[in-house]
Amino acid sequence: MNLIALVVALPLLGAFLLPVGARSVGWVGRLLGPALLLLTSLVVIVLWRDSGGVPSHIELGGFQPPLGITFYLDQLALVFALATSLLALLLWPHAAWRDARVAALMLLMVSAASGMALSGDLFNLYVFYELVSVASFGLVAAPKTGAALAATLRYVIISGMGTVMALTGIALIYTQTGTLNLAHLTLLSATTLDNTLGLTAFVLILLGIGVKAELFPVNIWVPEVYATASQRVSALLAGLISKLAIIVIIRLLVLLFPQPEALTLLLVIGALGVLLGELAAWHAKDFERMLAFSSIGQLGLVLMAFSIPGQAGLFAGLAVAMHHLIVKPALFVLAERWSGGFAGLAGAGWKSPWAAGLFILFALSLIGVPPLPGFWAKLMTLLGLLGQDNWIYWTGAGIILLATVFEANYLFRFGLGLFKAGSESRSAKVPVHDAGSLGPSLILGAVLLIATVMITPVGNWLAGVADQLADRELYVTTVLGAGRELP
Amino acid sequence: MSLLDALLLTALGTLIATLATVRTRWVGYVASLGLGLQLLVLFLLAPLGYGAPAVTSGLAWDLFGQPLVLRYDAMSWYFALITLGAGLVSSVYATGAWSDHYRAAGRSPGWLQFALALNVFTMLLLLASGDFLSLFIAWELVSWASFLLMALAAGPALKWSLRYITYATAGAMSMLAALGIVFHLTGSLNYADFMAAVDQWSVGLITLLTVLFGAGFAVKMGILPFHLWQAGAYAETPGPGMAFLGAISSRMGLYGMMLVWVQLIGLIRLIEVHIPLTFLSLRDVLMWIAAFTIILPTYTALKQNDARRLLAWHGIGQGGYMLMGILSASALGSAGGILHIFNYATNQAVLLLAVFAVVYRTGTADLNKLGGLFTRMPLTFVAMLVGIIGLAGIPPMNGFVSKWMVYRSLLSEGMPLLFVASVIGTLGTILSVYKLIHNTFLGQLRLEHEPVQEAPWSMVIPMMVLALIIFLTGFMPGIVLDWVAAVQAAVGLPVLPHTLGGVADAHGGLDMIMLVLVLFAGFGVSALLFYATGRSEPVHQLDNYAGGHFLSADVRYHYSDHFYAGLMHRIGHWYRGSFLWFESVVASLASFLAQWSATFYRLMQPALPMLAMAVIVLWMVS
Amino acid sequence: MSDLSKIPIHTEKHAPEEARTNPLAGVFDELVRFAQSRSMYMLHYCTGCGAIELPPAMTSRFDMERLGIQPMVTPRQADILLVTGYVSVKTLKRIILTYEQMPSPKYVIGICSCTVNGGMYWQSYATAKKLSEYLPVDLYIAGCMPRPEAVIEGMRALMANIQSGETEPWKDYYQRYDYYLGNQQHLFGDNWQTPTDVIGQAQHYGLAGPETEGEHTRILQQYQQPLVAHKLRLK
Amino acid sequence: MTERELDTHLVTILRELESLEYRQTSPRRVRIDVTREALPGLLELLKGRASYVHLSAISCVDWIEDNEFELVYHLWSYESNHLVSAHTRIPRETARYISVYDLYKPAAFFERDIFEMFGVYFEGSPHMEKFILTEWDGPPPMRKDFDAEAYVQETFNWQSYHPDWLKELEEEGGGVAIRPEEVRR
Amino acid sequence: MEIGKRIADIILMPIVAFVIGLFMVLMLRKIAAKLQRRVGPPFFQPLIDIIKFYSKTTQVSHGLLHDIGIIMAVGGYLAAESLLPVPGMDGLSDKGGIITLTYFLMIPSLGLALGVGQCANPNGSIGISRALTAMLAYDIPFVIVIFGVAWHYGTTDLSEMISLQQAQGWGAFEMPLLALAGLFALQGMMGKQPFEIYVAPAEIATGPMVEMGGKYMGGLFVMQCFQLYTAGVLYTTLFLGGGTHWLDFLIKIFAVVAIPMMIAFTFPRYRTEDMLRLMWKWPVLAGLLGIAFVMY
Repeated sequence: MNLIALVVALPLLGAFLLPVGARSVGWVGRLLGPALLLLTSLVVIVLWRDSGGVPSHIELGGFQPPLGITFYLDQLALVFALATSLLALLLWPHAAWRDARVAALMLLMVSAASGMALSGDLFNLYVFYELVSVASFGLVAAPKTGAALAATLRYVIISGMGTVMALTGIALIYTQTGTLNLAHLTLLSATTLDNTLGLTAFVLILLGIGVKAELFPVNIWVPEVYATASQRVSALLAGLISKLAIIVIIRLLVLLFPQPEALTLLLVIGALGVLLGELAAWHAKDFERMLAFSSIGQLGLVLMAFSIPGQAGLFAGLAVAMHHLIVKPALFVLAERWSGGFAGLAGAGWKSPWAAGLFILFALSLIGVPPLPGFWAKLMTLLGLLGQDNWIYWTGAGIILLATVFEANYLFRFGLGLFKAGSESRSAKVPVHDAGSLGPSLILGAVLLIATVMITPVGNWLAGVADQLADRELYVTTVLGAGRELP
Repeated sequence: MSLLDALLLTALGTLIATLATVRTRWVGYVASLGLGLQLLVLFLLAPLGYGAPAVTSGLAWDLFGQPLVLRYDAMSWYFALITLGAGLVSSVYATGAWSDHYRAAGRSPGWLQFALALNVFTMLLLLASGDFLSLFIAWELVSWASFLLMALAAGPALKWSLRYITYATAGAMSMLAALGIVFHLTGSLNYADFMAAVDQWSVGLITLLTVLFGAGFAVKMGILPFHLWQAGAYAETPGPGMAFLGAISSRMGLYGMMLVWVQLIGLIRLIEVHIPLTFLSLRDVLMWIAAFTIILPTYTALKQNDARRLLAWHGIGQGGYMLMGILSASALGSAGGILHIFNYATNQAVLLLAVFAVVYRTGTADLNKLGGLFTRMPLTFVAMLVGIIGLAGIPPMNGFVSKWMVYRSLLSEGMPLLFVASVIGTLGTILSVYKLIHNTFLGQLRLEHEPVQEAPWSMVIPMMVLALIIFLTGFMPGIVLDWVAAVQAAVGLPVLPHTLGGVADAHGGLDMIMLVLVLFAGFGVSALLFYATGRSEPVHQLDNYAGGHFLSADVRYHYSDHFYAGLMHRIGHWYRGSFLWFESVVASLASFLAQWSATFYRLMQPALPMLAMAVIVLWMVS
Repeated sequence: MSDLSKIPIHTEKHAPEEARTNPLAGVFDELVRFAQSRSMYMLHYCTGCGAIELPPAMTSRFDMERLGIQPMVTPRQADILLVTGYVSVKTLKRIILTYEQMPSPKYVIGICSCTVNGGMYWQSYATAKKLSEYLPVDLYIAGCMPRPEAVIEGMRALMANIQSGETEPWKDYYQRYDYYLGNQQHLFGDNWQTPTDVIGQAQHYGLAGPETEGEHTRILQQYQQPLVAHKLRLK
Repeated sequence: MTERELDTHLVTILRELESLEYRQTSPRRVRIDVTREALPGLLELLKGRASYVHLSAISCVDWIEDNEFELVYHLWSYESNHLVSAHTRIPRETARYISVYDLYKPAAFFERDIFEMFGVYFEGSPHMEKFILTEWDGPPPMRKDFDAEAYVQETFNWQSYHPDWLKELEEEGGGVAIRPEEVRR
Repeated sequence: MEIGKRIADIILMPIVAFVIGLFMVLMLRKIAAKLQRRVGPPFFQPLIDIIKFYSKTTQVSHGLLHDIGIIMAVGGYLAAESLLPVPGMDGLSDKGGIITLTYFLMIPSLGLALGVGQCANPNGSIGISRALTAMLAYDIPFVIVIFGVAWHYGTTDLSEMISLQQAQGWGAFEMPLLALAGLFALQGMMGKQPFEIYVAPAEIATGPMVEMGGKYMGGLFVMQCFQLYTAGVLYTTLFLGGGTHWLDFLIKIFAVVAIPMMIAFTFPRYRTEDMLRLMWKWPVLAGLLGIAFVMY
């Protein structure tokens, strides 16, 4: 059972050994990273098969639960751990092959990310979150262009402030409850955290971790960073890391703060994120910024989905999150060759039809055109939102609908621009996609199509994950063992 | 494996076969064969058109707890018949000579056939929708399929198809909102629960649902506030694609309206809903929208100089007739509206095919660059003549029967202003269709059009078949009226007692057989009188009276530009393009918001969000 | 020149008519000639100064409508072409074009002495002197602008001619087209042509005589290929 | 402004032009003979300083004996209701003269007319082409050396009515309307 | 018998219509003459004109469609006559009501329009575009009148209207405003002076008739007779109780037709836009008021 620790430990170890190994033996530096990732994903798959769907938990270092570091392995955590390593493997940056330091940072980020997914301890979560931030600073600054450095500076300032707020939030909780173990906290939360103080703590943590989850007030850094960083890094950040941050928030929300105000807060922030994100994307002038703003919008949508009370909300949120996890990285990979303003890309569709076809597939799924999974996710969200008798939820649904119209317009303005038959489109300088650059997108596109065909099994599996996530007693009993009744 | 499954599977099969052969030369034949097969299967379903109970499909599956049911009733059979008819004709038209011409122009007819087959498949799916979820899914598929068909001809078509898809997504989103509200109220998405629960709902809720569903369908149908995209988008679609779109694609919106407004909500409820401060009921408001939809597009069509634009604008206008007929809720009126769907589909298809035959031969559809093609393209002229007589609603053709019914019902229902409005629409149609046929076929034949030949047989045969259908259903409207009666029964409207010749009514009925016979008797007698009195000698077009002036072939004396100058002097200043202005206001508002939100991300100092957070925290703590 | 009656008036005799092509005319020839004489439509084309006498002839004092004569605007609807006043060479071209556009049986009345022998413009280089060289003229009404009574008298004489039906000069234009074309070419030059295919019409209605084709028509064919109507064709 | 002051006013103005002949032909009419080169100057002077803004006509006289054409410009002043006719002589063979179109727009029509009828070519006149005599390709008909009657006799055989009393008259040299003694030899 | 009677009606009615039409044309020209203090044409002049046109030797045609146009024009009216009930003969009036008749009257104008279009003469095309605009102008008041009348009698069948009027008195007394609007529409339908801009002889050389000679012009003269007859009979059927026996029927239709003829020859010709303004202002107002009275 405790093989799971390897998932975090091995990449960490690799991260530190890599610079040494690379200097002595050339090929070690290049291949160590992907090999480790392959190993960890194998471990997770094996563990998943053994656990057979039942959540379990392990303590590191033999300490009893309320004290030591605990990992909680339910379906959600395992999925995201697997997703982390697989996506990192798929989107291994080109720079990482050459530069040992970038590879080390990548391994560090992967280990911290999977740690965030698995850990059941509040402070532990904070540590892993901090590690991920640091690693992402290094990766974003890798291109060393002026713009990249400036964007990273803003990003560092905002992340710093975010982590400070998260820390104060955690401290507040600690003062109230005296413990940091999530299971123990869930037991105490009913009594101690159910007041405004608890809510403030939640807000602080929300905004702290929200920086990475691109939530409304704190996502100012997103467009600049994604536009200047290398496309694969921004794919990882937008696709993977932001989802993990949201998972952490949701886990806290479900376990510690079941109050309705928290949900409405999430809804409001999500709605503002969607509205501003989509509007800005409609106004964007080049492909990466459009994708950046679109990811802000999509994450706002994820947040609104999670804000639906009860299991339906979790299910809708997970559906939208998983869908975004697949689509956004693929679009960023497309951006590798199609970077820059729209004018330069006029007619690029004729030169690389496969890439254009993929773009249209992903665009359709983002907008929510029926057979594709994007539609089911958005449908569940909307039905959930419209199911509440509260006018805020209905306005939220309205905003989503309005945003979809803008989304359709700007995505297909770009899509049709690809097929503009202008004279300059035939010229040589229009970027062309070859098989190498399309690899990850093709794989993700295939995953999307498979999901479309097997929509019901995937749907039922996701419902199972959502049930597990919503079940607080299951969490407490597995971590603290039976006998501790839940207040 | 019911017949409905067979139909859907053949449609899917045609789609795949067309996709497989998209690069080859005989993709047209494959597509036409497939569509022909589908029509055959539809004929096997024919009892539906004569009152048989609905046929449900075997392959039902449920998603996330919502059962998806596919079933065909008389209404869907009727619409499917028109869809497949229009699809077959367009696909046959697109094979053969036209496809070589299209390929020579540097585009691939294979993708056009594929888009046509895709459109037909998605429309058959839409017609089979048994509950709200499958309705919405199929609706999205239909709008995206027609988007593909519109965007095929790159160039200006891209701009117009983008505009279409923005309107269509907005419409779909309003339908999705309505879907959500229905799900919230009834807990499920199938029709039975909706019809059961609709009684208890408040007036406001029914109006909201009617408006939301209506907006979605109105966008596709091109009803007034949402009609701006249709003319340009249809005009830019390549040849037979436009004939298909013009004939049936926008009528899917009408199918939706009949399904939701008439069958589910029921017109009686629409009549009961009174708009405060006015004496109008909701139905009256919708009828007035239909009335304005008849007048405004028709008089915009009058000013168009491109034949395709002119006919596309008429598509919107005639849609108003159908809506007016159906909303009149009387047996005669609704039968007129439903019959007009069939009639107008045939008229629009034959007119568009004729226009594209002219474009095939002369290279342009601009009415100021054509003229005198009667002697060079007589069969195309006959097709267009039959089409314009049908479109204008003049006796021997089928257009007259449905328009007569709509007028007769408006008259017996006692709605004078609506009656006058629709007559103004008809007169506008007559004026603009004459401009179409005059500028294209009559008048001076230009020098460069002397060597023009008749369109190839692969294009003339579909036109002649359609012209024959128009005349036959005009001569014996009873054929179609049986299907219409079945549709009325299926949708819950009062059924119209009818004979083969038309409508037998004590206070002024209609018997087309006798009237057409008398008409042709009259023509026979006058022909006899004409040909018995001396031989006439055809003279050259330059041997013309021009006040003593010697006409010469190089001087263009064909009157075509600014055709109704007198009328335009009077109503010219009434064209203010207020809808275009309104659309630009909305667009500029949206772009202003977008600009503001973009600057929000660029200029914002990191400190401000922190400040905001601090404020929230303090507010929380206090 | 004391006694005007002694001056003999020049009249020309023409060949007897051939078989008619119009079955209706064959049945009741008499009625048709009566109708043609009783309903003459006058072409509203004022070529010269004499036309000012026509309005009084039409309005209340003299009222031509009593005789069934109405002014018509286009040559297609008209029967009589009134050539009033001096015929300048430029106007003669338009007169010939209008004459050929009129459906036959058509009649020409030369009003005023200028059409007879050039009148007071006999010395002018620009006017055609004798109208009957270029068009078959039925009737002349002399006078340097004859009064309306004279015009109506002329009309009644024409009605009598039609009623009796023995002289039909309009056939002369088809039968001796070469002679007329020769005079016209002499005046307007060899490339003179009108859009009406007179020879085609003559053959179509069986009015062509031996002198229809001649060396003048050969000159015409050099400059103008006959304007044949656009045939309806499917290929 | 009475004739008296007008007369002196004109004289003072015209003093600037040399070789000018000035004669008062009637109370409201003055005739000025001027050389070929001075005429445009005179017109400009009259138009500019003496309000003769209206050029009512240009007429041409064919002095076949002196082998010259005489051009007469009829100018009218609305202010003083007074007419000036400026005469000048141009050689008959060359028959070319400068156009006054830039001073008086109507001159274009008069000059075209004279060009058609007399064959005098005006340089600078906008429409030096046939307008009225489109059908005529003979010599300019108004010239004295063109004998219209002879042309008519030759082109139109219009006299098919040719009784013997007419033939005698013609032997003595007369036509239908001119008695023999009046016939020019 | 019923079929036999109906066929007899269908054959007889056009002939009756043509004869009465001839006399109406004669009356038209006589009124014109008397107004201008002239003697006016002899008695059989309209018939003689038609015979002369048909007996022309050379008939100028501009192609097959030119011939078909004239055939449609005359044939359309022949068929339309069978819809107009006449004393003793009902023809097909029960098969198609007043709306059908309005549309049947459009066939001749469409046929004429096609024929004139084929003549490739600009005057003709301008004439046709003005004729269609004129139709647009006078059809709106005419349609309002139809609605009012049909709503008042509750039927669109003309013969039923006549029987109703016999019972409850003439339509003109019960619907004075509609009768007034009907007169305006009648003036437009006659195609005579105030509203005949499309046949303006001086301006566009009689518009559509510019290339019509011989039997083509003869056909249009026949059409003119039918046009006057139809206008007269339709107005009497709607407002003056229609024909029960021949004498008062003839008096009524000649009186009805005389009024617009009087107006025709005392008024100059309206321009197209002024005709539209006139036709859409007063008759429409009167008609709508009439409907308001009739319905409520």
